[in-house]
Amino acid sequence: MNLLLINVLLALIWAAVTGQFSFLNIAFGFVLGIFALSVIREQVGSVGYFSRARRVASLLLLFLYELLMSAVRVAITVLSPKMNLKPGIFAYRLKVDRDFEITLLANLITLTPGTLSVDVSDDHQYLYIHAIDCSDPDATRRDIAQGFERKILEAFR
Amino acid sequence: MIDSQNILDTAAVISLALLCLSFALTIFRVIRGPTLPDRILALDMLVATAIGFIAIIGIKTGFTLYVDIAIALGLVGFLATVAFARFIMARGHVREREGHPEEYTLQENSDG
Amino acid sequence: MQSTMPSTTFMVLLLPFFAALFAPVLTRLFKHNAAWILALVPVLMFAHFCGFATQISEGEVVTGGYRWIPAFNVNFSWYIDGLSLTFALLITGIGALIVLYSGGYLKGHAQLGRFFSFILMFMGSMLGLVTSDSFLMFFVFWELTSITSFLLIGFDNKREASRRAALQALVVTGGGGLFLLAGLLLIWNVTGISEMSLLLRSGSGLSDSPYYLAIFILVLGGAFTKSAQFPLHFWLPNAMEAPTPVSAYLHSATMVKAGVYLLMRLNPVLGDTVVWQTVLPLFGGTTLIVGTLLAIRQTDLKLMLAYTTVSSLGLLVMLTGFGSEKAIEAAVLYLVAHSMFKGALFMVAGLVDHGAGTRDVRRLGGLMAAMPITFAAAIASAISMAGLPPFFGFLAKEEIYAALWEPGAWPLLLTLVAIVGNGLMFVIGFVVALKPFLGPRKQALSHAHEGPVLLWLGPVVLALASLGTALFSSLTHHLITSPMSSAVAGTPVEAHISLIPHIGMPLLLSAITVVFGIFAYRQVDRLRSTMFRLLETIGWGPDQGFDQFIRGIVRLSFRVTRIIHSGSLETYMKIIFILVALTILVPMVMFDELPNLPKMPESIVRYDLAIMIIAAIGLFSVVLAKDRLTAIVSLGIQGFAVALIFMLFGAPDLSFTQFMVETLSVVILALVMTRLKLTPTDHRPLHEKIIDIFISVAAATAFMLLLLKTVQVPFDPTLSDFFTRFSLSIAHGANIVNVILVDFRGTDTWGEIAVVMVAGLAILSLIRIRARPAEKIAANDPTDGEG
Amino acid sequence: MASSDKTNIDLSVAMITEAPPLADWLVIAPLLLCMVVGAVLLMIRKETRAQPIVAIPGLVALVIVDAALLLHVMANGPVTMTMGRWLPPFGISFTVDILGALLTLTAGIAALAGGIYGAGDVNDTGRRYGFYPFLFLMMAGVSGAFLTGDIFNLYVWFEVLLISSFGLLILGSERGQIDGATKYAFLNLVATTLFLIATGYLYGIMGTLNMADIARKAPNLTDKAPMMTVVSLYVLAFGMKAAAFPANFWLPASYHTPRVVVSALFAGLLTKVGVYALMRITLLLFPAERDTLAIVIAVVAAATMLLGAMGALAQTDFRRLLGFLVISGIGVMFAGIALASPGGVSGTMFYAVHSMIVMTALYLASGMAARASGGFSIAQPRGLYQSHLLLAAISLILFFAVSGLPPFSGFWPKVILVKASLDVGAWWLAGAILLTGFLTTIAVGRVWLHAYWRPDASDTPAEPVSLSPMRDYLPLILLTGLVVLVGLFPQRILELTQTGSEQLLNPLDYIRSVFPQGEVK
Amino acid sequence: MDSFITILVAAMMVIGSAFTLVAALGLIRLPDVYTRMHAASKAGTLGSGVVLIALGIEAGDTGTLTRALAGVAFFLLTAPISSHLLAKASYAMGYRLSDISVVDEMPKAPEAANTADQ
Amino acid sequence: MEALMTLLVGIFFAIAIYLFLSRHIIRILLGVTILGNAVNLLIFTSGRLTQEIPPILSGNAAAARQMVTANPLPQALILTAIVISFSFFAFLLVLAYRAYQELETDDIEEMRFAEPENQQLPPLGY
Amino acid sequence: MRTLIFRTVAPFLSSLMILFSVFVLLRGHNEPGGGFIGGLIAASAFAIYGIACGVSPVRRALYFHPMTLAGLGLLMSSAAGLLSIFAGVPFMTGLWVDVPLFGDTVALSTVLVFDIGVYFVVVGSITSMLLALEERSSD
Ligand code: NA
Ligand code: NA
Repeated sequence: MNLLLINVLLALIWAAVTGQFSFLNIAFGFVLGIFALSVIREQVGSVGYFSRARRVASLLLLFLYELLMSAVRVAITVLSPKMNLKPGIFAYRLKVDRDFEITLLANLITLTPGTLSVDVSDDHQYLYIHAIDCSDPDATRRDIAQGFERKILEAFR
Repeated sequence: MIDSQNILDTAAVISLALLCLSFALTIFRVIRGPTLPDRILALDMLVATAIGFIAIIGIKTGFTLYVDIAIALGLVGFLATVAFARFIMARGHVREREGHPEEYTLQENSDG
Repeated sequence: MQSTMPSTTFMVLLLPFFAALFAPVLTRLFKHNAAWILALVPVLMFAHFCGFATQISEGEVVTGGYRWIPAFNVNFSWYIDGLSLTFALLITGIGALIVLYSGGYLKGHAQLGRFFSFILMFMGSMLGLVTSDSFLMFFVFWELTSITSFLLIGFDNKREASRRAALQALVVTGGGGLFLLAGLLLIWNVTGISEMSLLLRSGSGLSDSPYYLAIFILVLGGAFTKSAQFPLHFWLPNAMEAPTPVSAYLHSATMVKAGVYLLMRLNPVLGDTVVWQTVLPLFGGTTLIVGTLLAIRQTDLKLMLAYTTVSSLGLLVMLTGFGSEKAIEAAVLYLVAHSMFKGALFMVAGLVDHGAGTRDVRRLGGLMAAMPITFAAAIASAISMAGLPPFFGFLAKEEIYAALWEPGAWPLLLTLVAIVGNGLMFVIGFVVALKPFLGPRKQALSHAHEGPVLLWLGPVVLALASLGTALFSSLTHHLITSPMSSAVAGTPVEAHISLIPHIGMPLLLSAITVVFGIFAYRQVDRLRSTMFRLLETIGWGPDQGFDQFIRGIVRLSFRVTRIIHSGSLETYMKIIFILVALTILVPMVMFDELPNLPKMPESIVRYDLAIMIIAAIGLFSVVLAKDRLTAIVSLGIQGFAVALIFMLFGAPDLSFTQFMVETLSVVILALVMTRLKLTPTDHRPLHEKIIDIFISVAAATAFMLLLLKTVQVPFDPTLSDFFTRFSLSIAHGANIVNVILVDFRGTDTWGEIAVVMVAGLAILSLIRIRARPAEKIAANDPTDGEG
Repeated sequence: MASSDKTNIDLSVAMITEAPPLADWLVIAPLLLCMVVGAVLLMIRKETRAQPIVAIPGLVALVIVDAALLLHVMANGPVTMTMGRWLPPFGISFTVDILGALLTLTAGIAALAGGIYGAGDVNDTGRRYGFYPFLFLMMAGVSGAFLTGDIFNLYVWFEVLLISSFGLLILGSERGQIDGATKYAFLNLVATTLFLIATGYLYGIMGTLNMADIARKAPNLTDKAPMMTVVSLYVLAFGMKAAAFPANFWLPASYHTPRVVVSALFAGLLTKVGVYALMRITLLLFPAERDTLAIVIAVVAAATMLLGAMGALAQTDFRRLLGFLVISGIGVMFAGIALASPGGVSGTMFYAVHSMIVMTALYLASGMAARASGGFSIAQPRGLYQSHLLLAAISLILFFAVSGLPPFSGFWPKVILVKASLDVGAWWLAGAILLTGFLTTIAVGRVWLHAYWRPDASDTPAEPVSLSPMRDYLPLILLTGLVVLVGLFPQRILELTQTGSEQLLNPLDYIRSVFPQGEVK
Repeated sequence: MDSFITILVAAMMVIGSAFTLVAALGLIRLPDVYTRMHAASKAGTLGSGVVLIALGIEAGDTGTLTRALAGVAFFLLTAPISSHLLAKASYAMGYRLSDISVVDEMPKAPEAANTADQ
Repeated sequence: MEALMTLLVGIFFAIAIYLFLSRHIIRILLGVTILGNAVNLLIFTSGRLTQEIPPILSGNAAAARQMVTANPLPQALILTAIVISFSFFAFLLVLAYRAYQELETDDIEEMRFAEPENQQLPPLGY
Repeated sequence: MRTLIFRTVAPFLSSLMILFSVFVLLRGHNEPGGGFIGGLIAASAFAIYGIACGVSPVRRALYFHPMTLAGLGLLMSSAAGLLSIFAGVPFMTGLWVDVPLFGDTVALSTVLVFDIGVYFVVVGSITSMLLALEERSSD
């Protein structure tokens, strides 16, 4: 079932990429999708949360907002004549525990300028985050927990 | 009516100038280092800049087919960075000294 | 190409080679008695050639042949005149005796069959040599005699001396052969003739040709090596390492006379010049004297005989070079006589060795009773050798003196040489024939015994032949001597000499020779020790010279090769790029192909210039990078810059591919680097770097100038116009580059993917195949072992 | 996907309208066969037992196809097929004349011998990691190089054979192999790169890549075109590929390192492709430039043959010695190119055929000798004459053949070349050829003395190894038989090479075969 | 409409390029590889992403635009991965944080402990 | 432009050749890549340069069909050459890696197994 | 490099890249791309998959040894060239067929088959090489 979804998704992506939404092309994209997925069949175990499109969209919006804001922040930092940096790495205790969710969270954190996921602890309990401004790690932790992590839990649980 | 080509050309010239400057700075980082990760990062950045460059050229010349090259470049840029990260990992622990080329300890590491 | 019976002659010429193929089988079946069967081959051939005797004695020649290599104007053709016939009869006649003798001599030898093969092949080669008409066929057989004699001399391959002698013979005669080949080809070039018969008939003015001297030297190079003229004589005595039948056959009766045959054959066209008549007697006479002196020194029967062979060859060359009709007649007579007595004496030496177990003359004596037949044959041959009646040698000697006794200092000198030489040969003949047999029997020789019939048949027959030919000299002259002399002289010559001596100068000279000989015979031991001491004092001879030559040429080659092929890739690369620079710059300058100075572009403030600068920065940082990792990353910079350049100049496909390839290159570099424990970079001394910089800048400048010149030539866009025109309309593709790749020039791509595929496989096998156990490799591998 | 823009267009302005006779497919058949069989062998590479079962019939088929092609060319003159139906010079033409066909056939025979020998010599690992695919792809490269009529396509086939040779060279991964392969690879890479560079210049100057097109346009080039320089560059590139002095370092550094069968194939095939290309470029395409360079080529020829023979004299290792003999032979072939007379060129072609066969056979023989007695060093006496008579006999024939002694295959081309040299008064070149023969005789004579005649004096003589009559001796006998046969009956080959040299020296037939209507615009 | 698109495209071009330049500046000015990563792999990606979308808009056909968007999505997908890998690898192999760093809660490999700054 | 490009090609060649002359295989390998680029640029320049008009006859480029497009043939040739040189580069790289493993050096002066430094003089006897 | 984050994302990235590679392959005749570039992208995809998840999953996913794919590719390309013998035209002549399918037409051609062959060769060879390098001294 999940595979089918992904497959359809791939077919649509194909159509989008080729810019030709004819039936034939989508069908062809579907076949290609089978091919592409068959390559990774082992890794595709349980991925199927497509129904929560709305919450995903909300997550996306948050992400885009954060992305833009932080980009500007970093730009200002870089452009300011005297950079007042307090960088550092702090550990973040994860609430999410599925691989997919951890990955998504880590990536979102990374994509947001100012923070960068360095590693996940071996027991998947902690995410180590490098922040360009580490003057108040707890505040950052709170932001993440209230922001991305909560949204992820909403979207995929 | 605005002369759209004129605007685009001006924007392109400005953009290309900015990008060339970016190129220069990035290359400085590649050459200067000082550490290998710095260089790799700079190379990654170089790829990103090149993508922008290609896109600008695409707009400037009207050949939108360049978009595919840009995509492919993003793809392989990723690949290069992954490979280099793997290389750093595989090469083993490093003891770094300011202003000196890197020295490698003999001990081996496994990645995880 | 008309002839009486070409096909029979052809088959006769090939017969020994076929026989050689079957000899081992026959020998396995019949042991040494196969000799009786195999001897039929030369007997048959002898009979065949006898059939020509009357015809040729009437002044005719027998020719025939087949077209062999018409494209190169080479025929398999034979030309039989008096000269060839005599040789053919000697080769086949003595050959038959030798085959029988071999059967006896090598009885029980494990490789007797092989020996028969070799000797039959040798016989065939020699026969081919003397009957060949076309130059190249002659040369083929000439070289074949060298090859077969190489095998025969080295027959006893386990002994170093044999091997050395074989190589020596091959090197000397083979080397001479190359001179001969050049000479023959030069004659061909000068006259346009490539056949003996035509050459002899043409009366061509070869001796007036500006190339005469070159031809003369080249031909002599062949003849003198083959016929062991001083100072190239040394290989012949060494060839005595071969089994005695070989010595008897090759080194007396036949092969060594190939050189003489050559001189005699070409005498009509090359002779009769001052050079010819000076050089030949000079070398011949020297060889005669040196040969006899060296022979005196020997104690081994075979070696003594071998050195006298050298001197006999010298005598023959001297006579041939002397050039007068009588001299030629004398040479012919002596050649025939020598073949008989020397063949016999060698076989006698073998018999003595066989019967008594040694050939050392100092340890031999008193064998007469034990080996009466051998003794008889020996004494008869020795008498012939000494030039005494009633054997054929006498006739020869008389004729020699008759020929040489002419007014003038030069003939007088040669006469003296002949007397000394003959006298000493007289001595050796009798030493060989008398010393082992007379006197008290040495204790060690108590078991000596006469050999079997296979062994003594040969010498006996030859001795009888020596007697018979002398007794029936007019018949001999009619059938053999006169036709041969005519052939050599190029004009009809009649020989008359017989056993009945004419009182005159020749007889007197003979008498002087005999007296000198007897005197010398009595002093032979003193002579020997004198010679011995003399040679000790000199301490060097061409024989050692040969060793020095081989060692020298090997050492020289070794040094030269080590300099050129130093094994250093760095040096190789340096040389290659210096060559590159020279290859481009020298013709450019020499043929005025330098480019014009380029015009400065109007506006150079462009972003493409920026990209070029980036490329250049990337390049320099590759070189200057302090460690190789930086270099690799810098490599990425120049690669991306190139891709951008391609894009800026309208090559998106190239750009696309370059990006991919450049990245993958860097990826693979990184993947491989993980497996290498790197040592820091290039720490060569400055001067080496400066040299490298110089070379690279020179080569790069060369490429650059040529490129500049190339773009200054007007361009012919036909191909690209065509592709642009038909890409969409016929090949259905809008991307012209891709259409070229898969359609217009798809065959290139076909080959290209073959490269990719093979590279993949080659890399796989490189990584997978391990010559050594894995743990050694693991030490270099710092990363995980999973996968 | 495909464009649907298909307006009606007169095809005849762009394409060949008449169908090629089926026989013309012979032009591409050797190449096609090699590529297909090579690909199949690669796909079944893990079926190590099936490899020779597929490969050897494939090689036999290759020889048959090559022979058919040669007969076709002999009957019809140069044959052309332009790929993709595009008019030449736009499509890639394969143009086969006698030179190409004859060398292809000879190469096929050498490959067949190697293929059979490999069945016994190459172990499972070697088969698994591609001995036969490499062999077939190398043959594809060789055949493609001999058959193509397009200079860039020639470059591609050069690369195919080069990379395949890399694969063969490292099949075993021993120290010496890796070291040899390194030098071989880098130096050859430089050589092919020079070829590519020269071709780039050539395209920039002439705007065409088709050889026939080049041949017909070359005489009309303006004086401004830097053709002398470009042709010199070609001579350097091909001289290097052919292992001519002073650019031949790669050969002695590598030929003795791989498996014997690989050395044998290399000796037979690789350098000859360089010689072929040089002949093609200098004789057919740029005769005027060649005339100017003749003296340089002649000096290179003399130096190569003499130094090669000297190199052979200096060796202790039988196989290294053979490598130098390969070089020496190259020098002899260069002599004919320098002379560029009908005799000289036919002599070179003949010598190339001889050298391909005899050098392959010699390497195989050296391998068998080493297997029979445990090593390649001639400093260790090994008494092969006693223990392996047949092998010794064959070796001796090959020794004489390589020295240019009659009545074996090496004799005739040498005589022809000496005569051709004398014809133009180049006595020194003739002398060099003869002296080379002399030195070679000494070199191989010494091998014979030390490795064959000299008895094994060691206390524990090597266990006599029995050599298989089929897998080991068959290829050797096949090649040696040819050596003898060609030596005894050189007429057919000589006729061929003479016609071939006429075709090279008068390119009209070649050009006509590509452009039957004459000038095409 | 056309002119709006033109201006939009022009603006995006300049903004994107400017972002890239900022990233490059960051690459130069920031003190260690970890902080530089913040600038390079995000501001850089964002910059080129904006320009790429500009190209998609300028092209005026959906195919190109979707491709441009897909491309940007792809960058956004890969950029965090490469940063993560690079950072992790650097840290694990002992490339230390710059001296001005205020906190490091990352567990250290034994060899790294003595060199990495607290 | 061609003159400038020629100069760039010259720099490429100079650097490539300089690297080829090094003692370390890795440096030579870098030279191989650069040489490949040098040759490609050479062929590209040799086929003459045109600015920015790709030889593609569809899409937006169709408008430019009347203009002189860049010469497509050298591009195709270079593509083939790139692919080939990439294959060779990959092979050589792995070869260097194996050489390093087997011979325990990447210094070509120390790689003397095929042609050892102390070569033996061949036997001088018979 | 088998980190959680990378391992989770890599399969999707890889399949996306493979998709893209086919896209590039198929449009190559009309726009930049083609078998070679497509093949390189696909090989990069397998490389990423291999680096992230280990080599054996990739090998299992491919089922055939990559070199076998390469051989198949060469075979396909050769066959595409050889097909023209049946049309009586020289080797490697492009043959085009319009196949009607669901009301649309698809232009199939030997040229396309040839390019797909190129794709397979490149995918096979480069993947084989990358995988062999990635996995250790095993085998
Ligand atoms: Na490259
Ligand atoms: Na391609």
